[in-house]
Amino acid sequence: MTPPVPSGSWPRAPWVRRLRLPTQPLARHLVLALCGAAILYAVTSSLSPYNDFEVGEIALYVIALAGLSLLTGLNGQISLGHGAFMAVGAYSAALLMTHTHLNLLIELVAAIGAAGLLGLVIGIPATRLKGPYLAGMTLLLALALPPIADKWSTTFGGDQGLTTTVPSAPGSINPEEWLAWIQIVGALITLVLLANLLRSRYGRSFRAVRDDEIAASLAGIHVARTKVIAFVISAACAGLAGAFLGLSTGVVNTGEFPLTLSIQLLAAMVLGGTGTLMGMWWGAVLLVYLPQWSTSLSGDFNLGSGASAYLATIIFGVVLIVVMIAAPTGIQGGLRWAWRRVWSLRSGPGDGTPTVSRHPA
Amino acid sequence: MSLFVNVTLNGLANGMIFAALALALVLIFRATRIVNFAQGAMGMMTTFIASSLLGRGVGYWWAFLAVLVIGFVLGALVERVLIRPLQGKSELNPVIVTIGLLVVLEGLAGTIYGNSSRGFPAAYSQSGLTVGHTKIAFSHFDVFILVAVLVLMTGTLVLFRATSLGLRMRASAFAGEISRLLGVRVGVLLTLGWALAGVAGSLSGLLVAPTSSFGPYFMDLVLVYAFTAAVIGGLESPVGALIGGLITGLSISYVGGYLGSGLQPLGALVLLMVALMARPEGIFARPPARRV
Amino acid sequence: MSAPSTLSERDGRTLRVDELRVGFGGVVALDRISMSATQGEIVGVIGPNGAGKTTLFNVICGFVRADSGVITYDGSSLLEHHHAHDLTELGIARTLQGVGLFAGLSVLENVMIGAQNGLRSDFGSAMLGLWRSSREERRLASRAGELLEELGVSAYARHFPATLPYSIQKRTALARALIAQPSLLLLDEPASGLSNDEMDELGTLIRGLSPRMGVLLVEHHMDLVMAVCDRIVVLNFGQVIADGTPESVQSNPEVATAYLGDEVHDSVTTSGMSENA
Amino acid sequence: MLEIQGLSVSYGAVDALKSVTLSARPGAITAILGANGAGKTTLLRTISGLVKPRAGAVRFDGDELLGRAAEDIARLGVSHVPEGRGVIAELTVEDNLRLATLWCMGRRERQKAIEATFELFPRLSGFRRRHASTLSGGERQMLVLGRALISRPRLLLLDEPSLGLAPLVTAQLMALLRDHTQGTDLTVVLVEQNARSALSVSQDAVVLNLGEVVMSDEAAVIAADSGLRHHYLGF
Repeated sequence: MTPPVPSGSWPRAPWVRRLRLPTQPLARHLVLALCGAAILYAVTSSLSPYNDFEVGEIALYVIALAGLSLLTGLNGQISLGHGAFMAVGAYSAALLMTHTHLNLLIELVAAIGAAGLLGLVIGIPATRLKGPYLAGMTLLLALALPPIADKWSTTFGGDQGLTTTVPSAPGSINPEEWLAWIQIVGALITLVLLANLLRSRYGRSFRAVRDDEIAASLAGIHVARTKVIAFVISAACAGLAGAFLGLSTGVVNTGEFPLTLSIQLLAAMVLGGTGTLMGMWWGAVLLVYLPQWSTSLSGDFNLGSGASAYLATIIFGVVLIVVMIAAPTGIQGGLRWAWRRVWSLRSGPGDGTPTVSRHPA
Repeated sequence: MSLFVNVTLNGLANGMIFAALALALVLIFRATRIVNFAQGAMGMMTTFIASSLLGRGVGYWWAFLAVLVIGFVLGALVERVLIRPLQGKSELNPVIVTIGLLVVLEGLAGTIYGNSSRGFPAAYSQSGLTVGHTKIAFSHFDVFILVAVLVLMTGTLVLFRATSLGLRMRASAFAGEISRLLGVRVGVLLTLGWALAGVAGSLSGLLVAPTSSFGPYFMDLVLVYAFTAAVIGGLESPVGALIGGLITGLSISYVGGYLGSGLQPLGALVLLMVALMARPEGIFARPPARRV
Repeated sequence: MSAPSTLSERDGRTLRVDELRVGFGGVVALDRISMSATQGEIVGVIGPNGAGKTTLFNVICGFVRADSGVITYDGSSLLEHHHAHDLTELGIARTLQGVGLFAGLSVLENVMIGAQNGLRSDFGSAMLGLWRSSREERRLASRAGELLEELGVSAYARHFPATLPYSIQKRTALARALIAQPSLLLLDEPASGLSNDEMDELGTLIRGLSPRMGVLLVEHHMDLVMAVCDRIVVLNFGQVIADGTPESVQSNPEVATAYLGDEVHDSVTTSGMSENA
Repeated sequence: MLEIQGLSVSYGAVDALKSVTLSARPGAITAILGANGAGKTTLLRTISGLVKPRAGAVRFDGDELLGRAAEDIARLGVSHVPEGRGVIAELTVEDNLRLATLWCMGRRERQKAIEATFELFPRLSGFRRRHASTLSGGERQMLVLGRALISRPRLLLLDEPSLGLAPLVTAQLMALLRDHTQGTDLTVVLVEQNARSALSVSQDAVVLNLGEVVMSDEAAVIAADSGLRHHYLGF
């Protein structure tokens, strides 16, 4: 990925200047998360149960995409196999649900841990690999893991898969909204934690290693360790997302985690804006709604039911190609650019106001 | 014992196919430092075209030939339209573009030809040969695979070693800038490398299709096996691709024969990881000089 | 930048290179060279292209393995189990040829990177965004800011390096090395790409470092080397051909020959090429 | 005749060449001297089309070179020997030579040219089928020089041919260059750090400093000027 185009001057709207966010990372990100939570609460409580279900799905994809964005955009490591980490998370949580009666929280932590562990196993050799090699290895990972569940079908439920159970909703809240909220809270917590991390020395080390490994090591950064940490965090995020996906679908089977999922995650991440966290909301919205739009689109053009299943795939593929050749900053980058344009037009040319460092969160 | 013999023979035939696709990856990688993850999907697409031609009554060998030519053109087209604009950008960009091409081609194939897997004819009988009184898991078609891939490999080696075109191609792959200073049109030769890779990829598609569930995704696994093969072979040399192909083919054939076919991709993953841990740039590759 | 309080403890740290030999394939890059640099001393390493200067730096930093010989810093060996990322803990910092800045980090962040090894807060507190972590971050940022101020580039703290004039980038790279308060600084062609005026300023800057740290300076601009160095080591074909004060190096005819070469007399013919090459 | 006017080149924020004007005449060697980083290599790379300049003009025998692709400039008869002995290490000695002739010669003529090169450098003829990677530094320099001359160029650009060579080999190389240029219409631009040996075989010389031409005269005049030593050694 080309490093983000330096922003130069980024004038802010006057009201933004007045509305100061706290500078302490936790406080700052909590405020943002609470604002997000308030908006999402308003959204979910006004929507139908089915739409709530979709909002929950968006939230879970945000988790996976944020992890991927950190890995690829900020640390320069590519993964074509994030679906595999989601599968590990989903199966781990589902196995615990089938065989034990633990708290959902513990099941989620187990999913995060299991996926993180696989991230460690893959991440250690990955430290020695350059782009194409790592891409090939993770591509193979995405194809290699799902058949294992078919091989030991008594444990993993074979084609039927494992069923998951959502904890019953308190009070009169409908189950879809309750699940959506579990997933939204998970997403917001993940984003807050990642945003904190990226504003610390770890975030700086990730980017430094991405830009120049030799200079990073001379600055005292343990390059290999930094890359493994990024990989584990990213895999752990995918694990949590996988566990949530299992909750959404109600059943975990290998059909949920084809290679296409991994590639769609990559496409959504690239389109949202590689290396950003907030841009992942755009990517997740696309992941959830693009298949629906393409179905209705192919209906409009009478392409037949066979075509509709593939139209979304084609669009994702075209998006990957076009974004890479024409606009490597994705939607979030495009919005930032447009925002800057609007305000630099307002404040007039030659406005040399202090520039603002572009934080990734 | 007979299981071992059959599994070995099967691995040999598969290994040759992986070698053909690995050769395609090598041709591109050594000239442009790009792994074309869409190589398998390009082979898938051309095989579907072959299937259409056969459906319209074109003779098998005419279709075979036509598809190799189409593979050549497709390879050149991809290089010119999609890869050339990425020159000078980060090494992750081509990875993502070729992945994008992979899903576009699979989506197109699914849209045009449907998802259900269909049959694809083999050039020769697929029933096992009889040696003495026992039937072995090696058919006339497997012999054809062996011969076809060996012809491809030999052709590539002759091209590289014995022709001035091959000399230009090697020179521009090893030292693009110096070659340009010697009047070599490096840009054209890079396109030619992609085009030849397209031929090798098409051939592998034609050889895989009869023995697999021929559909939009039938080359996915073949591609990652070929990638494993190419990496073991060092991603630089055609001979390495052949050796890597055989190692990979045999390994996953043994995994499939003794542990179950579902574990074959995992076997390949372990093989790839071991190979990469041992020598991150491939077993047969020269160690890279460190630049500071 | 304020002088480190522990100066007296660190006083007299010495880099010693003893009989160091490095070969690439059949080519000998460094042929049993010996030299030293002590804290407070500015030592220039010069020589024509390909003499082995950068190789020497790369061995010290652990990027290139030595065939034989010894390198110690302050008594501890730099050759065994040694990685580049351990250098900062030993008090050694290095700038790279060109600038070696991180394109995706602002100037301020580029400088902060140089000293973040010394931070105490752990992964957990960073992820939770606790005060412990953020307070340390703020202190580091203000230290980096002060250093940029001293080097006269604080106006660019929030810019990204690629958009800035080369001399600003060079200063940022220097600041990144200095913020770790090294006792030995390796400067690899700090003056390349600078104008004459900028080079003079750089010279003053380097001189100002000398009581606090030892400086090893690889540089092609002789005016600068002669003006700032206490001692100069001259390499040619991987060997030390001179080691002494600028004056002694200037009057050494071997040094002039290394740079300017010998005249080709009319008697030299090409027929000898086949035997002697 | 090579004529360069007002040539300026920048790499990002760095000005590598600042309005450089110079010329080189046929049948003579023009030495380009200067300390490392003076812009010598950039100058050659711009002439041969590897670097796009910001401004200026480069004309060779009336043809404007700027804006042409490097391979097209090579086909105009410009041979550029890049820094660091640009042999293609993976090819054999003979293939290295053959590669340079592919665009300009037929099979028979090519074989003759290769034999002629081996006569010029008898030492190489024993290594025909050896990979160039096995050659010593001096042998590699012979190979690149032979490869540059085999296509009978009209303009030869040499970038630090003496780099890393023992003084005697350097002297022989320079003498060969001198003998090869005299009485022909070959234009040679010789970039060197090794100033004394370069000047002793050159007719003209240009000294660059920080991307600017600071001296430009006959080689003998510059050799006698104490300013040269100053530009190199600072004293």
